[in-house]
Amino acid sequence: ADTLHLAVASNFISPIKQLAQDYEEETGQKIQLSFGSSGKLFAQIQHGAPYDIFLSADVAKPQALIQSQFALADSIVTYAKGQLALWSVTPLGSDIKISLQNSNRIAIANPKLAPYGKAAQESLQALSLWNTVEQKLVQGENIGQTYQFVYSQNADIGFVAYSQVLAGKVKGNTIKIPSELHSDINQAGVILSHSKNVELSRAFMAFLMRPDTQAKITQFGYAAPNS
Amino acid sequence: MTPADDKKALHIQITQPASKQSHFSLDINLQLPSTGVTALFGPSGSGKTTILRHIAGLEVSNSSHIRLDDTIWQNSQTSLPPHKRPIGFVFQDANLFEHLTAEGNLRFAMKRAKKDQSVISYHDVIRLMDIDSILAQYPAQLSGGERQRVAIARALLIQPKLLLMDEPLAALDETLKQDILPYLEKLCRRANIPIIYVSHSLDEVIRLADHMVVLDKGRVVEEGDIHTLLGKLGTSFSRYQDASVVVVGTVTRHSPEWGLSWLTIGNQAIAFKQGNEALGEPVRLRIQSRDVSITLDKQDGSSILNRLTAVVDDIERDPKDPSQTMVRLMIDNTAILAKITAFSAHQLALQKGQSVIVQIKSVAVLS
Amino acid sequence: MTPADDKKALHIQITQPASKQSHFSLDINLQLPSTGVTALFGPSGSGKTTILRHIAGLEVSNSSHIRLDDTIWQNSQTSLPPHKRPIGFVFQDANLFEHLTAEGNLRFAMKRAKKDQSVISYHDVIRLMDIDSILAQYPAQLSGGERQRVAIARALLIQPKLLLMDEPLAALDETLKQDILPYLEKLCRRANIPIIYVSHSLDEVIRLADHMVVLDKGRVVEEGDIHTLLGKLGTSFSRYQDASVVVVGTVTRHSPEWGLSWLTIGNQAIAFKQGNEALGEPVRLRIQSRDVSITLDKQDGSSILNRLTAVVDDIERDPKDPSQTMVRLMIDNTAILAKITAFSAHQLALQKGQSVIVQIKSVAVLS
Amino acid sequence: MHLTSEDIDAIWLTLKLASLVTFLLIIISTPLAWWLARTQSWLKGPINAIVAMPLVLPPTVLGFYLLLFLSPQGAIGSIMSNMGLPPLPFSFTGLVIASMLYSLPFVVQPIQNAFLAIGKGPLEAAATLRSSPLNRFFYVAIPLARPGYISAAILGFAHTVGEFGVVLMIGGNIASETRVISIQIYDHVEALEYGQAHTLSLLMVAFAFIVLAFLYGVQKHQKSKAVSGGLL
Amino acid sequence: MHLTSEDIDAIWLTLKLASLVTFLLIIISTPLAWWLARTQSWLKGPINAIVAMPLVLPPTVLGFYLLLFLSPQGAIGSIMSNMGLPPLPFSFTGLVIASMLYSLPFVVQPIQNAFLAIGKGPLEAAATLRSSPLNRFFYVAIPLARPGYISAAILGFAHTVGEFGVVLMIGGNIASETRVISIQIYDHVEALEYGQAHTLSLLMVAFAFIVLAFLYGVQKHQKSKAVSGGLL
Ligand SMILES: Nc1ncnc2c1ncn2[C@@H]1O[C@H](COP(=O)(O)OP(=O)(O)OP(=O)(O)O)[C@@H](O)[C@H]1O
Ligand SMILES: Nc1ncnc2c1ncn2[C@@H]1O[C@H](COP(=O)(O)OP(=O)(O)OP(=O)(O)O)[C@@H](O)[C@H]1O
Ligand code: MOO
Ligand SMILES: [Mg+2]
Ligand SMILES: [Mg+2]
Repeated sequence: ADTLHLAVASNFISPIKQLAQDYEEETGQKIQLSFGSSGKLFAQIQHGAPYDIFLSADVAKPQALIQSQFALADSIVTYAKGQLALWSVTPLGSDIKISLQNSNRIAIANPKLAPYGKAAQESLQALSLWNTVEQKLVQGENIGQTYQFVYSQNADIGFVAYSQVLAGKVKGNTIKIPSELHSDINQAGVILSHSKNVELSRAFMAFLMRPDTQAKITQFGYAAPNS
Repeated sequence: MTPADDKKALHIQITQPASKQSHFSLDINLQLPSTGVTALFGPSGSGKTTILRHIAGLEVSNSSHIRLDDTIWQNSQTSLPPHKRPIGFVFQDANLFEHLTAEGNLRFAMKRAKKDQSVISYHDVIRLMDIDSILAQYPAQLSGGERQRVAIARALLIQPKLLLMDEPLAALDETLKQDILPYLEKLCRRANIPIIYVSHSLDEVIRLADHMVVLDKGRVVEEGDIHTLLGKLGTSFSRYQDASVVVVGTVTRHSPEWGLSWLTIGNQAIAFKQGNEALGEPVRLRIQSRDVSITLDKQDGSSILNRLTAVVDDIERDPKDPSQTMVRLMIDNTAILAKITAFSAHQLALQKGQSVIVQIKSVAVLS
Repeated sequence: MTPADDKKALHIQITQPASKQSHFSLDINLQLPSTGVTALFGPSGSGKTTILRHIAGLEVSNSSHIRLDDTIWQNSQTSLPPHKRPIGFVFQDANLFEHLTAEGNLRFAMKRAKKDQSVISYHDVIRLMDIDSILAQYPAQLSGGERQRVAIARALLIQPKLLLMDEPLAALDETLKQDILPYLEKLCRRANIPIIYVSHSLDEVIRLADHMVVLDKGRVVEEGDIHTLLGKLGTSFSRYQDASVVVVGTVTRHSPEWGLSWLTIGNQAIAFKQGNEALGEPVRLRIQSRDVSITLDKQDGSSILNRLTAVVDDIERDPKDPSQTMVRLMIDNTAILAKITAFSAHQLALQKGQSVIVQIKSVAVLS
Repeated sequence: MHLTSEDIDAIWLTLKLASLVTFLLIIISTPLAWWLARTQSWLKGPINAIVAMPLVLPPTVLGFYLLLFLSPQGAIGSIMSNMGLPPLPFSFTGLVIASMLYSLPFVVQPIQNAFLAIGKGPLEAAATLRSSPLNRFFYVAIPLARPGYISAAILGFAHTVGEFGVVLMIGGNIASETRVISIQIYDHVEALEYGQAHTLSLLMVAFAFIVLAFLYGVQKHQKSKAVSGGLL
Repeated sequence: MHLTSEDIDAIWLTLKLASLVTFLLIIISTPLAWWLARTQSWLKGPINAIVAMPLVLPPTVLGFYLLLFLSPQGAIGSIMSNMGLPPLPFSFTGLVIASMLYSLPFVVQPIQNAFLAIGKGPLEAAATLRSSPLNRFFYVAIPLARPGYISAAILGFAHTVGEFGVVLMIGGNIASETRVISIQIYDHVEALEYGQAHTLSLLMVAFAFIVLAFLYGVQKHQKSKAVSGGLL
């Protein structure tokens, strides 16, 4: 059988590795994974990258691909919904505001590039903290770097993906950010128009959206898409 | 461009104007014999090295014309690249390949030599240059003279048709020079390889050269056959301490006991140190003007063996050193120069046409 | 280590064993006068350059001992770095700074010269070396001889207390040599700068040197005062074509008309080309053995001015060239060498103790 | 230390890429450096600057532009596809080309300087020994430029091994084809598999150390001929 | 062409960073290259290899390790914080240090090769002219190594300008402090603001071209003295 080639946003590396393995065991279908930031993958797809499926970290990029007819309009799905968390390796109070005010450096993902960064910015604004903490912010280009800033304790606190906290060895202390403080971190996937394996891709998308799969995804620290 | 009357010759006409980089200009036009040794002689900076570089094609000026026998090396249309000119070049500063041992340097030449015209053997050259023990050393590990000897060997092993040598023996001691010079000369005569030889040492030049070019500031000051040139009074180098003449004749007598031979000029004989020449063979002798003295009558009981009758042909007091006078004397048709003090010339009241005795203290065999 | 009996001297003892990189070993022990010129003489590869490098501190061996006057430059404990040794070094291959013009090279030295002991003036040196017109050129744009002249000028302008010269004149023509040599000599004598001078040319050596060291394969073969050494029969270089003696005396007569001066030995006089020496001033003359002939009685009517009475002191037939015989003659206490043919010696039936006339054709003034 | 089969694939791929790129770069740079070292043309300055140009763009951005040019719609890619050639992006060949572009200056510069340092003496000597321009280039210029070649190989190899942004962009992170070790480590870091990342990084550093120490060993041996012990 | 004020900040910052890093690297590399070119010590090979080591790690990974070492808990960072020094990550100073580490080999290597090419002749001549080791280093070795310095400046400058991964990691993308132009362009590309990316890239390339062409101009001038016209 032909190999199915998935381009996956970096923040979804851990879940997709597990899911791809499950899927291969289940169907015998070979799956190949390529990772990168959503922006890079987007540029690559526009220039003929040989992927069948694109699992982005946001909704905008898959939609843009549909617009420019690089992706099949009917294939878009929201496969996961990110859960933002405030994380620190050192002890952390339970109050978001106080914790933020007591910190010296706060890591967030670049709001311009990463959905988690945008969500973090919205949350800070909702808490009316943006102006007070702006000077303390350090930005990672993506959520992975943001995690590293906190992990290495160069930032004492940071907005990371809850999935990262679960995946990482160092558990530290976490406060989940209420989803009301920011717009949804919806991660959408599409099947690419030039794929020669559209049927196989649809089958995988179906697998991805199956309730048991979705349940597995939440175990990795994502919120259920329709919660 | 002068017309080439003689096809068997080395014709060199070089015009290199002064440039903004260099105030030095070169303008020479030479017709050199295509056999034997031509000496380039002249003060430091007179253009000797530059001429050799033009002949080798390392310097190119398209207003120049260079031709060996009937092959044009350089004219306004063509310029034979250096590697196609069948030359051997001994550079003033050795210029060995630093990444190769002495032996590697020699092999570099041997690999590229035309096989069909091998007249110079590796072993002869090694032995002559006395470089057997240093073949494994890199140039950086050689002494100045050793480097120069390897460079000479390398230039010979390319089996050249024209050998260009830029002060090849300057870094060598007398003994080595005296071993190498005669060999070089014989070799090139035998193989018919003409040599253009740059040297500061008139001694070397006289020993080796048949033809001579005296340069100054990029211009030819004197040029010609060495016999003629050396016998001529008033040329720029007859005033050198070493001004000499060359006498050609055949060996007419040997005395193995005393290690002497005699050459006959007219009805008189000159004794010289015996060489390898057999009776009846031609021989060239060099007589330095400083070794010649003049007496009015034949005196016996002197250690000076050679006392010949001669006629005073010309007398010139040295304009640069007025204590000296140069006298040209004729023994039959052979000119001999005597350098004596002006005071002696006055005391002896020497006159043109006067018959005197020339005493020749010492005579060097050239070939 | 030999004890230093004389505090005012250059003591050089160098031991450099053969290594796996080089089969060359050096083992010398010299006590040189701290004034005048010492010549290092020897065949190519005999270690002359290596010795100069040790003296300069460019090569270091801690089994060596080098001391100038009462300053130790090298022993097993200390090793004065090269830049602290007050030397001037003329390298065999010029070794100019390629990134500086000729003038830049000279200024490099002048900037670093000890100001309080400036005895050598910039303008004198420029004029003497005749390098005025090339000061703006980079070394790559100079001829071989020009480079060498700049190098000599540079070494002089550092105002050294000891001058090391490695064949400094090898690339220069006779005329330049004759301009430079006397200057060098006077300069160093006046400024009391000893020179160690490497040369292949016995001519140069004799002209310049007071003391002489003959090397072979890293060992000292002959060493001593040049008068003694040159007058001694049987030393390795009395058989050189140029074997000579040096005669010292005072000027006793002038003849400006004939450009001659006379020096007196005992009750006899020797004529020589007049120099700058005033009456009564000391003068050193060089007499080459090849310029000396012997007659049994005083003969008139000869162009040879100098005819002196002498006694045969020693006679030696040259073992390498049996056609030649070297005769030592004494004029009072002054030894003179005459190189004559063995045949003449036989004909004249020369004997030790015999009284003869020496004819000296030509005499060179040394200082 | 345990490596996944993906890690091992990536190691092999990296070795293949870096060796190939270094090799090709040295071949290409040799005539280029020679020309740059010898020419008097006014083009020399600009061309020298152009060679260094890829350096000033961030690797991903350079990769992005390469993608633009080489994609079947791009300026070069369209010509290639008209000629029936397969597209370069997302292929090993594309990776090789992109890496070469990016590492070119590190290979050209040392060789060029080494050629400059030779001077004209040895080449002139060779010319008088019947050695044609090509012959003296190979038998005189190149051997004498050896220290430059070693530097070039070291910098070119190391830089290609560590190169990442361009590769990620143009290569597309495809296992066994374009996923070199630097991307693999990056992926491990992104996936928070720090243990794996440490292992691979350590391995890479150790391996590179050995390769480089070997190259320097060669260089050292060469030098001991030219520069004798001396005090300087 | 229109640039945001952020772009302009980034340009200035980049210029400042690249000039400073190049300057500091040349100062640091000079004694290091000298030592490496002259020493006979066995340490030479390993140290040479260590200098090149940062190259073989992907820049972001290198940045990650730097973060670990320099953090207040890290091996170096803890020492620094005990000494009362401010932490390096997310500061301009940190950026300078990280960039220096990463560009070091490109500066050391050309200078080292240039020192090697000098040979011992000129240094020995200087020693006999009362020039102390330091004096001859400055007045003979460095002037003669000029082509190497120019190469070093070109490679060091260009590489620092384009350098990206390390800067991204250690700098934390703080406007006017650590957001250099390469990050700015990267952000534009990632944010799909291709027009802005093109403008900035073009500007950067044009600027770098001018700087490099200038540097090569200096180099050219120097060479015309040493190598005469000749045929070779
Ligand atoms: N770096 C070196 N490594 C090995 N051997 C060397 C080195 N330098 C010189 N030698 C050897 O040492 C010997 C002496 O060399 P040196 O240069 O002192 O000779 P020299 O008397 O100056 O000769 P020349 O008159 O030819 O210049 C030579 O045989 C030479 O081959
Ligand atoms: N590359 C150059 N640029 C400018 N001038 C030069 C260059 N090469 C040589 N010259 C000048 O040309 C003249 C002739 O030099 P050349 O080397 O031919 O002299 P030479 O007769 O060989 O002297 P020497 O006996 O000193 O070696 C010199 O005055 C020198 O300064
Ligand atoms: O999921 Mo990303 O790596 O921030 O685009
Ligand atoms: Mg010359
Ligand atoms: Mg020597």
